[in-house]
Amino acid sequence: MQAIVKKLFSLILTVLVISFLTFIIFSIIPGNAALAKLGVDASPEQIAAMEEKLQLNDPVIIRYGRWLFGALRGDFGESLQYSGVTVGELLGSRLPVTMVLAGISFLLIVLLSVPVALFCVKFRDRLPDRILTVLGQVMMAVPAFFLGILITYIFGLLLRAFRPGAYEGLSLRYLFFPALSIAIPKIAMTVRFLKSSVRGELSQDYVRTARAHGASEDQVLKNHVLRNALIPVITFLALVIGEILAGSIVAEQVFSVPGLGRLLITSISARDYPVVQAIVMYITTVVVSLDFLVDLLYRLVDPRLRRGG
Amino acid sequence: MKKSWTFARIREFLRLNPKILIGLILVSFFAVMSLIGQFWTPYIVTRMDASSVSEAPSLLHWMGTDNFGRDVLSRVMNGSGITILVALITVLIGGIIGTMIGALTGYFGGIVDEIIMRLNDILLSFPSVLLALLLISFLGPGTINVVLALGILFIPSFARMVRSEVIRYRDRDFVRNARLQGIRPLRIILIHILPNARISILTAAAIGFNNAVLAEASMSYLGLGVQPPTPSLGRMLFEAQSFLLNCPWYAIFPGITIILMILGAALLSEGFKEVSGA
Amino acid sequence: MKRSLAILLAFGLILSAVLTGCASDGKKEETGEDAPKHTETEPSYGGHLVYGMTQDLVSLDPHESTDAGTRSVVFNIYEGLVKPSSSGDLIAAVAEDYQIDQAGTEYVFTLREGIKFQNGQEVTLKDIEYSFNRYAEFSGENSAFVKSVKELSFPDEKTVRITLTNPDSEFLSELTFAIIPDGNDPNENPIGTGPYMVTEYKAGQYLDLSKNQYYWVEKEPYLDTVRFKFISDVNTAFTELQAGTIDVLNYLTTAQVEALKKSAGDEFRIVEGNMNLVHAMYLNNQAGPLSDVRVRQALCYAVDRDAINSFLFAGKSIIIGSHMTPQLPTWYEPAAASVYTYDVQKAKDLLEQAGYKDGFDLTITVPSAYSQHVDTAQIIADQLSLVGIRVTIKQVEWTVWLSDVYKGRDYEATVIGFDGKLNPSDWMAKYGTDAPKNMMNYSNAEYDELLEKALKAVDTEEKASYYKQMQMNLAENAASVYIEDPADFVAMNSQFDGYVFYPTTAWDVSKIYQISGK
Amino acid sequence: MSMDELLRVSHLNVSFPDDDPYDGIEERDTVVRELSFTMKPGDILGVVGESGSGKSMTALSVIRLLKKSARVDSGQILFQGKDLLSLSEEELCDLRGLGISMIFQEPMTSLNPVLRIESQVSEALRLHPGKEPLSTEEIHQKVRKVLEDVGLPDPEGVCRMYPHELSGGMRQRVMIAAALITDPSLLIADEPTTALDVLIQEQILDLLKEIHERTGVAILFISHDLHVIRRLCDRVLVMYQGQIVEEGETKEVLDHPQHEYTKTLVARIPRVATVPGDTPVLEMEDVTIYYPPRGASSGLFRKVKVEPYVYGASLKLYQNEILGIVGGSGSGKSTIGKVLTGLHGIYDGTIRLFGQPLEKVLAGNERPQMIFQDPYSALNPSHTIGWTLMETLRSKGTRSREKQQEMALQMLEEVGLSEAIFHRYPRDLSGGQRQRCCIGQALLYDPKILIADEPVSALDVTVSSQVLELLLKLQKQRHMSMIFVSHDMNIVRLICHRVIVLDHGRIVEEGPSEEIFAHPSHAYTKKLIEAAMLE
Repeated sequence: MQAIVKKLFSLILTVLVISFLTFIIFSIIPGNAALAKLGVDASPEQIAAMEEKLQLNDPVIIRYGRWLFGALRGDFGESLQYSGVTVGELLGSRLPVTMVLAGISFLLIVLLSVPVALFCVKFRDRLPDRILTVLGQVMMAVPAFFLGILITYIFGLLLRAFRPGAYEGLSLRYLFFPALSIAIPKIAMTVRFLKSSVRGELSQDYVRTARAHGASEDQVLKNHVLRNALIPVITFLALVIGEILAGSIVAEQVFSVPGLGRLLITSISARDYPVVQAIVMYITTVVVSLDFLVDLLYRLVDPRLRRGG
Repeated sequence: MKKSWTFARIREFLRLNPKILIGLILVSFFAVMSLIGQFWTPYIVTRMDASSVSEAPSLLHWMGTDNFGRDVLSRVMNGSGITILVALITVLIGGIIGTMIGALTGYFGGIVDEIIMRLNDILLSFPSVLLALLLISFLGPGTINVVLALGILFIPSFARMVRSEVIRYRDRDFVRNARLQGIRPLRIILIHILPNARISILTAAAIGFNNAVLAEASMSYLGLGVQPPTPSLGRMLFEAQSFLLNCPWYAIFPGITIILMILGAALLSEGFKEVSGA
Repeated sequence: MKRSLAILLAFGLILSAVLTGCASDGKKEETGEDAPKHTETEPSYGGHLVYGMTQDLVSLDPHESTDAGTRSVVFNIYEGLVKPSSSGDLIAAVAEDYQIDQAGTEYVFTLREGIKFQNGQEVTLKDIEYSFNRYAEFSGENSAFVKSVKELSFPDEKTVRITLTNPDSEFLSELTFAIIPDGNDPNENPIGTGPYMVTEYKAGQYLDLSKNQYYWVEKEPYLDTVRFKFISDVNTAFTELQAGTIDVLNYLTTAQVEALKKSAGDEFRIVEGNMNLVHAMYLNNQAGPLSDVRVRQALCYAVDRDAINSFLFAGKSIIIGSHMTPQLPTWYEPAAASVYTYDVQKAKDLLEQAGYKDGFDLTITVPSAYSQHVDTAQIIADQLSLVGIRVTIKQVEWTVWLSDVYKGRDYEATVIGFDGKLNPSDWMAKYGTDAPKNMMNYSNAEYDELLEKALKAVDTEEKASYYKQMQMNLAENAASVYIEDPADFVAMNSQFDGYVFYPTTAWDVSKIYQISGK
Repeated sequence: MSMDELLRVSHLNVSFPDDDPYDGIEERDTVVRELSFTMKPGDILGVVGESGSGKSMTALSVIRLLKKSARVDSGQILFQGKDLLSLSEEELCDLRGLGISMIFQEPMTSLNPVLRIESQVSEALRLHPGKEPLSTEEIHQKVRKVLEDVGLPDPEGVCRMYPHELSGGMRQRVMIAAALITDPSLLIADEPTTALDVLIQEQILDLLKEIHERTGVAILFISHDLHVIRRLCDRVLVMYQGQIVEEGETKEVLDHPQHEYTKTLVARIPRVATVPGDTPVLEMEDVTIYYPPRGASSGLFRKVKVEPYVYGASLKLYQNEILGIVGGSGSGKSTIGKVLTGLHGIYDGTIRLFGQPLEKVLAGNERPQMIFQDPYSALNPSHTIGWTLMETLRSKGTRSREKQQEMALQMLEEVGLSEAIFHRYPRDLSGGQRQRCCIGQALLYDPKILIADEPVSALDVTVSSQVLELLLKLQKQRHMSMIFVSHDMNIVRLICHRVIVLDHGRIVEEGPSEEIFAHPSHAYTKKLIEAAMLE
């Protein structure tokens, strides 16, 4: 219980520190929302009026305080770039998209990497393993945006498996492809990690015990090794979720998916700090809570960490 | 019994581990190619030529020319040097600072360790793209600033890795032994503990190198990477995307170079890991 | 990734098109062997069109100052008392007719008979008054608009009279401000008199329009529904065009045009026009070596404008030599384009005279989002290296460009394109010594004097001659390195026709129709 | 072959590829050479030898669990008439756990950490269902029964536990239960007591003996410990470098060794030869030593709560004296050494060295030095032995490199190592050589007090007596006082002048070693001495 309270406390602290840092950075970097909105056609007078309207002239601390006060009551303010749209509305429409996208990517990663890794372990150091290993290396060496472009060209334009840009509603079929572009390098990473984890477990003493009990190679893998090997993979997958979120920024851009990532990039460029604040806080909360979740999961799968008998 | 690195031994060593051999061949090939590319290229790297725009690979231009009539081979030779340089310095900055932080906090522990690691976690949970973006907006664009921003981004993961290594060795008997001989903590960390973490650090550096190459490419996608007309592999790939259908060679050659370079570094690190028995 | 915004805003601002009156000039060309000739196609009614744009919509409020892309879109929703035509004239819109008195200070408009808003409500003088006041408020107390107007009055139920303090032949173009219903907030509920009305707006995603059944132009518009789709990135947009997700896309690169011809020759028609902007390497006239006129002239000699045109626009751009688009022939001075020729030796001589025999270091700041500016900077960098000038290119975010270069004037050189309205002062006033938009820091007494005269002149010919002299002044003093009015390649799905270029910021979808039988 | 033979191994040869990755020469090390022996049902056969003698390889080849890289080059293994070497992997799986079972040295790592005890104990049963598979309930009953048989209290509760919730001895009992649940005819026990505490060792041996008497299972018992072998086995094989050098009745072989190697194996532990002075070099008065607070951050939020390791200990160490500290694991015997060397600083009470407070001594150059249990962990793996030795001199203030090198080489000679060792890395050395290096390193510091924390318990018997001899010799030459921490009563009795017995952090007995061993007064001491099976 105390551990949970402590974790919760540090979660809140982390989110606060990050929101403050983002705020500060945003006030330091050049450019502001008024300029971004008005562009080169506005007179200095109009820019000043807009800055006034968007309350950009107040000191950072006051603006942060105002923002924080609102945020604590669940009011994240209005978007600066889209007049009359609240941050809540924006996030409400974008969040589900990114969640589904991330969900599909995660499923792809988990569903594909476990069998592939086991396959590689079964054929370790033989041809199928080597081919998959090299393939994995190549997949990890392709820059994310380029992989997205390649998938668009191949599946979108050549095979016509989906229509690039024709995203409407929560179309799983459409989201599959950006999810694939996010998942591919992560699958390669996960397979590599799982493989080395399984190999490490295979050299453990308990494997010898199981074999002494008469378990066959497959039974050893299935009944003994996999569960132990998956424990460190939990942490790894939690990290991967963080990276999926980062990856969705690029994928959403390349595939024209109206998700959080695209909104984040747009909002940074437009210096729309209420939106950026909200998204950053969301991402931070997700990442930090994942950390928390991993702790709990560990307790679940690893009896050594359970308290008491 | 004595192991000295005679030529014959190195040969045997390489024969035993094909990963190292292939990795070494790849890495040295690109290292030499890019080194040459800094001093001599078949054509001037940034020279445009309206009379030879978008030519397919030929004897004159082995990798073809781009939409400004620049020789792709020359740009790949020179650009891979820039890419390697960016990646190396990035890893050096992240590696050295991260290692120092991780080693000190790991060895001494306590409240400072707690605070720094908390900060570290915060940085790690911050979306890296966002951080890079903000850092570049803050520092301004340019190759040096890209390297700085990426280097800073790399610090936390190094710090975390080195810290856990140091903690692993901190309570080993040989470190205790050094302590009870009155050796100063800094010397214990630097001379007694860190050499033992070298394989982990090298591996992390190789992975970091690869990530840096990819990160530089992503930065180019954002327009924040190495500034044109200086070529970098990531930037070339980015510029090539409009021409994928018409002139695929803009993308293919830098793409293959990136892949093989990363493959080489990855093989090398895996090979070393295997040989060291880790 | 952050291209997005970039492209969002930058595109619009920068590229935006005040465009060639080419439709009327017969300048519009069509390419693609199989593309049917414009004249041969039969319009049909109904249909749905998706118009791709690589930027976001800034606002649906027509009175707010926004970027060119946004103005191009809202052109279809709102109209003023008058509106620009594709030939570059101002034609009556909400007003049916107008008269200007001899002195040029009194403008009298007659309201169009039976004109209605998109919600079916008739337009009244109250609406005009509300819109007028709202526009004045948004423009600010010191704006030219507010300063010029002496009085707004309504002599009768159908008549609007605007009295000016001084005669101003350019004033009419201000009266394109949108007429909206009394008390209406366009951000909440956008309503105008334009051919299309807003049905749905998803911030950052799309704007859905449907036909205004009360529209006053007979037989227009043709299409039932139109969607403006906001796409984050030029390359993504092009992919969507190829996939058939969008039907129209502006500002294709020559590489994209080539690719399209090769892969899908008869699926698309390419319409060529001009972007109607002054694409130039703008110089900070007070920065280091650039304060010396000889150095600036040397730059003009050293930059090969034709090479840029052929690399980036397949030679289809119009080379210019000063700050005015050729699409406004009344004000344009063609002689400015030939003040400099590409001459490396001359450039070197001038540099030597100025004391920069070994060249100097020059930083060109460009907004990273728009690849054509970055590419132009690359080409210039290569060309300048031949005269010994060592160029560093510094790409910045659009917002940073606005704050550092445009507002802060902290730069040496930048590559960008400026658009303008139909009135010449909108283009040229920014070079006045004290002009708030003078980011070039240009200061020339003769120019200031000419500008003052030009603004006061009532007679078009007299006015034009001042503006032409000003253009020569800019060229001779090499205020910046003017390059071209870039070609605009528009790709359109070949089942549609009727694309019209405007000399101002407008993507007029009311003239676009689905070809009968397709 | 006759039916009363359970196992016949003949002319077995097993080899490994040369495991040195640095010299690429393809050659194989033969680890078992021409091995032959037989076992009858119900036999207990001991195999004794030091590490690397091939005794574990022999056991693993019988159950065919050798690593993939190992290869049986020739020979035959007949189990109940079946040739094990010709069986398929599938047939082997049928045999393992059913006909032949095995238990291992490390009960912690040999159990799967994430599975409950019940499923691990019942595994062999479930893998070999036979003709009439048992129901879940029947299996559960059998598991309970066998857990009860191996002497675990509350078998029902143990069923639901995970390995980490059990103590080492209990885990080994669980291992034995899992091995015996199918009533195998042969149990292979590979050093089953080595990792356990003395007292627990004793219990496990009793258990094995009892099970053997009850079930009549044959046991192939592998150990390096002569006492254990003597205790349990009828017959013994002595292995040396992959070969059997001696074989026969246990008592006969151990009491009258014929082969040279066996003789060194049973060689006597050296005896102490110094006479302690009467000036105390170390005085501890009422010293209570605490655990460090758990988790660095916890101090932030709540008051630091510490538990003592050692309660109110008082002791004295005289010049030239060797003081033994004995006790089971967790008795706190190592902690005292850590405090004296400054490795652990949380304590109450007064400690004086050479008449000065401990802290003052620790700040100077007269610190006590320490020899650790695991000589591999005590040497820095990434530096050469020479560097490590010179580093000690450097820390002591010897500046000149020539001087350092000279002294280091001299010390190598003194501890009985060749000069060539100077350039080697710890991984290239054997356990005994490493421990000699550690001793050399400690002595280069020239300490007045040496703390030896189980210095020979990780070493083979023969090596261990050599290292002890070296320690005693150097102690005599250098007039050092020594604290000798050990769990091995045999050694302590012979080399220590005085002994302190620690139990759960409290000194329960103290006195001259002869007296204590002859007339132990405390029950705990008596148990320890009994368990040590002193001759």
